[in-house]
Amino acid sequence: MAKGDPGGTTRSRRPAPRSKKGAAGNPELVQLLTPDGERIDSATGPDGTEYRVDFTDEEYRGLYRDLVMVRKLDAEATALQRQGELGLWASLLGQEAAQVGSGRALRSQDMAFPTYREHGVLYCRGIDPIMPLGLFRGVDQGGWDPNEFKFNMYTIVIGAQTLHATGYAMGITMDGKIGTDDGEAAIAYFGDGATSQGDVNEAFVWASVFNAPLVFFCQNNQYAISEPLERQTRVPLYQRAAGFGFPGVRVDGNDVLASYAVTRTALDNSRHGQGPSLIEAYTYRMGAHTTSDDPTRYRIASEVESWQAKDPITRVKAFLEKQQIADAAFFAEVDEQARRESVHLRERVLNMPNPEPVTMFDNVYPNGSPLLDEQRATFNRYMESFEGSAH
Amino acid sequence: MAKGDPGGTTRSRRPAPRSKKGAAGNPELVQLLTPDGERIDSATGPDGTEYRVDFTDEEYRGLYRDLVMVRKLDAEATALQRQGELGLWASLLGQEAAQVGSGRALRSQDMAFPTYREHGVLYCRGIDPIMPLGLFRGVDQGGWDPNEFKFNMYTIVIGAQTLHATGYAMGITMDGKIGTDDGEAAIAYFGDGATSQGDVNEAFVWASVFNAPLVFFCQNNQYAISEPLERQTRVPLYQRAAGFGFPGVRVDGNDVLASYAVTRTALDNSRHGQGPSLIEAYTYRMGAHTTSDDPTRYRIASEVESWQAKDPITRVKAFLEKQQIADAAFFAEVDEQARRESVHLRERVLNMPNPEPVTMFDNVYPNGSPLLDEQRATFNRYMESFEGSAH
Amino acid sequence: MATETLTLGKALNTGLRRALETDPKVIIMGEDVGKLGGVFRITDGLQKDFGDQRVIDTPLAESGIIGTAVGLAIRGYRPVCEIQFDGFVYPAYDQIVSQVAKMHYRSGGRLSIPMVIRIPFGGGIGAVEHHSESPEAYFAHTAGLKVVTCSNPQDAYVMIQQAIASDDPIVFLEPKRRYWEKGQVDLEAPLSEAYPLHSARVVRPGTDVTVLAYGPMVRTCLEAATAAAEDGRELEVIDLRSLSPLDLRAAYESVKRTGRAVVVHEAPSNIGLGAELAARITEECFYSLESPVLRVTGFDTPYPAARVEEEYLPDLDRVLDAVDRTFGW
Amino acid sequence: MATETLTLGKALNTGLRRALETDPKVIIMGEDVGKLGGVFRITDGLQKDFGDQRVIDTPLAESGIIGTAVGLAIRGYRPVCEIQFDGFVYPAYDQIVSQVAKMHYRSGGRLSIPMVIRIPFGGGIGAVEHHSESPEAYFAHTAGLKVVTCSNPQDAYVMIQQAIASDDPIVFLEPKRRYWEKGQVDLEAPLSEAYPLHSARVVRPGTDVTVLAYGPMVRTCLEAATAAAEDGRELEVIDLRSLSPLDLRAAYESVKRTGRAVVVHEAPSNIGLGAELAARITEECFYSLESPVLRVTGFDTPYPAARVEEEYLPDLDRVLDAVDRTFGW
Ligand SMILES: Cc1ncc(C[n+]2csc(CCOP(=O)(O)OP(=O)(O)O)c2C)c(N)n1
Ligand SMILES: Cc1ncc(C[n+]2csc(CCOP(=O)(O)OP(=O)(O)O)c2C)c(N)n1
Ligand SMILES: [Mg+2]
Ligand SMILES: [Mg+2]
Repeated sequence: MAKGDPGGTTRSRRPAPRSKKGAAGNPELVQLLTPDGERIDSATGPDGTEYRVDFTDEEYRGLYRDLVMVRKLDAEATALQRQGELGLWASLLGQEAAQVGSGRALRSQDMAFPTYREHGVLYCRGIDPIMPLGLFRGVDQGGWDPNEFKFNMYTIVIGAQTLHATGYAMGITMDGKIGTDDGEAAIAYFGDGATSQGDVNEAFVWASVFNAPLVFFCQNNQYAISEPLERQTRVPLYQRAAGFGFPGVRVDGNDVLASYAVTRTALDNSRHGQGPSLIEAYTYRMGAHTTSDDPTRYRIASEVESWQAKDPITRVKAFLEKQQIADAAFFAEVDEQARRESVHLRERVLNMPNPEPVTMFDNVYPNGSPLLDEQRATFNRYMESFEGSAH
Repeated sequence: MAKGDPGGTTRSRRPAPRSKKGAAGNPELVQLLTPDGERIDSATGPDGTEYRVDFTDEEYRGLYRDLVMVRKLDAEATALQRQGELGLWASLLGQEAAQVGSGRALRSQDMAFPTYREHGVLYCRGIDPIMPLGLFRGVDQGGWDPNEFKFNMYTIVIGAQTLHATGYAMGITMDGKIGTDDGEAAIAYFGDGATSQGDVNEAFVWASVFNAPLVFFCQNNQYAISEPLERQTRVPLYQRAAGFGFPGVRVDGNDVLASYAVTRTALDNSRHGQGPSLIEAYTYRMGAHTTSDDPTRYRIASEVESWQAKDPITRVKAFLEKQQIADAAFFAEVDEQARRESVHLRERVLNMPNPEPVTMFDNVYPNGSPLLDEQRATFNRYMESFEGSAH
Repeated sequence: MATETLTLGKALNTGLRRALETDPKVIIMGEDVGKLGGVFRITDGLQKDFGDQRVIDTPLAESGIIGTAVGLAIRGYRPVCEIQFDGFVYPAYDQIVSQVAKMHYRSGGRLSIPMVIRIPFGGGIGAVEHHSESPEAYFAHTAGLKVVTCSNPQDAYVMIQQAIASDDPIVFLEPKRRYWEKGQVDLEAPLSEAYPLHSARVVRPGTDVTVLAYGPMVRTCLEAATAAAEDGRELEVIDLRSLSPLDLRAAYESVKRTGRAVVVHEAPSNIGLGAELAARITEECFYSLESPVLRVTGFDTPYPAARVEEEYLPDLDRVLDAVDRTFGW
Repeated sequence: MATETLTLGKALNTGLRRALETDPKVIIMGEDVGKLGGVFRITDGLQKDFGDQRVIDTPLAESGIIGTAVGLAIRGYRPVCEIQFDGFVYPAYDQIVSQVAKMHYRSGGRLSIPMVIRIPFGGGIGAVEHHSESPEAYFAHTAGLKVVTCSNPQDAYVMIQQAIASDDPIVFLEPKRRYWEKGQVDLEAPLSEAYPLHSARVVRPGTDVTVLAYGPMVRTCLEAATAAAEDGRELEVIDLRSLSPLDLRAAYESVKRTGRAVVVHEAPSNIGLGAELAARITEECFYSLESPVLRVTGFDTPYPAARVEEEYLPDLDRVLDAVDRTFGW
């Protein structure tokens, strides 16, 4: 699927098979595609909102392609880290559906504020997937232009970006860019652990008070490094929103359709002036927190296995097969594309040049600083003193 | 009323006159005494909890005495500030019932964490009311022993004390001091403005996760300096609690009986192991934020007048009169006591000695520091150099 | 030159007004900056005239103020954030040092955060705790931030506008005890021709000792210089104005002439600005110094109760005492 | 003396274990300190052996960690708080500087906060942003806090116990890139007879130049001293250990002999520890100095991308270069 608006076209659509009724679903968890690949026609959120999607076959296939691509590129990054080519990698394994679903739900004018794990959203925004690898390789601190792609820099300090997103969204209102279909919205990504940070709760306050066009998208992957959800809350996270005065909904974060539907609705509500909302995408971090982490110290294999049965990609594949939206040739072609792009990614990473040391003095201030000019000059003289020496 | 536990004795009690049924009351605002001095038998909170009080006549009179005393002493402090004897004063005018009600609801083993405005709670804890005047006069930064009186130091940095209270309450649990009638609980005071601070929301997270025996007591006096409540929230503050996983209740903060009942119940729940809760005492700051403030810049006289009709003392007096619990002699005697004690307060403030300048080097570290020893010595030599000089 | 007599506070207010007029992207945000005009009235009347979309009363949360201002800056605004008192900036410290200070660097220069963080700072007004602090070292030590302070109405008026016009994130420290002091302000001179924001200025020439100060201590040092002159000693007083980056060209030149230097600030001594000034001046003027650079500062205690702040804060006598000591070395 | 070979990380772990055994009021709290044993495994095995009431995995909120620890301290506990990385301490900055640092003072000595805040600090491990910072000046400038750091396993083992036993609030900086370095540790010697926590130590005597360092840079300076010795120059290396209060007795004595001093740290230069050391040494040893005190530090930029950190951080060559310059002055 190209960057664009799935669900926004008028081509012939496949109505969702009526295998399950949404009304029968769990209002505590919006789901449109079961782990077995059964489509649910529509699902109702806790406040009565009806969620549904209306995709063409091509769009369904596009979502599948996205999911496979981001998983494969992510796996390649993990491999590169193992081989010493990256300093660290924070894998999205298991969270592809939450990221692709929400990422594709963004309209081109919407602005996203990621953490350090939103490689899937980044991909949906049309950014070259090599970009975050520069940060994790240590050659830069983020390589894309946030304004060009409407995707801010990665933020590692937990929760800080939620306030940036809130301010940005306040700016949308101040610019008068809400109230129509062309209106803008912002989305702030964060994890379950982040909900404990003061900044995130302050963002809730501000977004509410200023009725900011902002979607808080919390990927509850059940862990903050080693700490299980119970260290952050004793009630479902989506319920946090009500006490701040805006709606919250929990979606099956392993269901790309539901993640899309819920995010699209929330963003559209925001752009039309209905203010903020919170989405809790209920998912699971299948891998380690980062490549530095050892999850066997704090969680048991059976838990991981139980979530394997809810894999976000398997269910889409099962659905596409059952509904004959895609055939073996298609799946093979997608795999082949993923393989090709990951090989290409690897080659490019291996060829990433190290920065010139002296560039560390650049971009400290837009207007520069005499202190840095002096330090840069001294540094250059010092480095030159080694030239031609055995050093 | 002496420091102690009203409502905990077995003397003959006056059943509440059945003039109004609580069930008919507003579940969004727990009230046991109307502005006209009508007693409501019992009131129901949003979660169905029944609140009632069961006081002897003496106890009713005691609460009245407390209210009059704290208002009078507060007025004296304001007057002292106007005359230049204090640098600043943060008046509790209008919030007497919330403070006396909650302050008397504390059992002797409970620990309170105030802001800078809880002179009424301080009074109920048996602390000499001159104590906070030292801070506002600038002769010290708080004069009482927090552990002796189970009343922590005043905290000016908005919200910070809510985390201290949470940690303290965690310590209660770790000490095994919950689960019985002798159990301990803590109470954290803060304002409506404070609810926007990250720290307060982090305290909510922690108290919930650790099921801390802690009552969050928010005096919503409608303003944070000049900012009205709408700058902090668009839903009632007590509703914030549910999203963190514990109950919240809004009480008429100008009703000393309801404030007592709600706080007593919440503290007792905590001491019995039922974890934290949030009380929003709905009240009004009748005066300026502090003596430095000019409220005419941001609020209209009619608003203040409408709240005057809900005065926390007038209604108790009306009730005592109507029910013939107290007579004119009693009211005169209380006024006289208040007058006497405020004159006494004034005299003592005027005689408060300034600290010796060199004491500023004391108590920086429990174990001292050579750097400070050096600075102290230098300072002493420097001061001595002026002795006998015209300086 | 059409000058007017303004207090330092009114000069800031007028400078802010001018900035709001000049650039529609400039916004003011903070606690009580609206109807109240701020607790020191520095934003008095601005919300009335520019509306509550340009002068925004915020929720009571400093991290929120700075964090949302970062987002507004990314959106293209130029936020001027008021922190109510020095002692209340710390809840925003993470946003300031990890986000505001680093955004330009982290983004490889793609993002700028043209933010001004206004903080009334320093003591001497008889306030309760947390209302008299001098946190400048915490910011000036942080790469990516610039830090300035003004000592008189004219500078206040010009520097606040320069800071707002600058694309660098700037912590703008306001000497709160000088808010009520009056001076002549030229309201007409074009900003483009003003004395540069990050340059120090010799505010009193002298020959015997170089005295470096900034913000509230400049006046104290000028008074000391007057007193010293009566005793026949000529102090050269330099107003640093920019605390990061420091502009020490005038200081070096001066110390090479005088051979003696005294640095004065309210903040505690240990690892304060004075240390940096002493270290750099010593390095640059090593062979000119007749005595080590001496520091006159607040002591290394928390800010004490108001009734002893006079003894805590550097004053004329302590400055003169240090001057004397440079001669006795 | 029964010594064992331990890594610095394991020495800290053993010291923490000893502290938990010694005093039932000691508790450990932080993110991932339980089952995971902390991201650097410094608390490895402690929750298993002391239970989750003594070794507490906390919600992900640094202000919450420090703020609740203040309350626990008021309740009589002795909290040892782990901050996961240097760059994540700032959300707790308000609680640290306004509450932890001031509580004893504000309460007129009635309350003490015997808290230890452990922070792995410094660079050199190829990490991503926010994981390599040196925030010591932010704390050492703050009256009411003490700040210490260790440079070797023996000190790590002893100092962490001393810090926990002290009633002062102490920021304990752990040189993360030295966690895996091994050394002999005497596990038996009684704490009461140990070298005092707040004293500096000469770790290599020398006659020509005094080199002051702490934490991760001590080893760098010792290596420089070895290299210099080959060229016939004897560096005296002092491990400061305590960054607040500073213990400069040995430094003064040394500089009066050598006439030259070089200060080394990873943190940026501007208003860093080096400035304070230069200022004080100059004041105390004015007539002994043959050259100004020189600083070898990180540059005044945000911590750069990992692939250039080697050039950012002081290394043997830069130390030797500064040593040379003290002779060329
Ligand atoms: C302020 C801050 N504290 C600590 C950390 C270290 N840290 C990095 S990721 C992480 C856990 C985050 O958990 P969560 O928010 O659930 O996101 P996830 O990694 O699971 O996607 C922690 C503690 C940090 N980056 N920032
Ligand atoms: C962190 C912090 N920021 C700002 C202030 C300045 N300030 C003092 S009181 C106050 C308003 C507090 O409002 P609220 O919490 O409603 O309490 P109230 O004064 O109404 O009792 C403000 C902004 C402060 N003390 N601390
Ligand atoms: Mg998580
Ligand atoms: Mg209020």
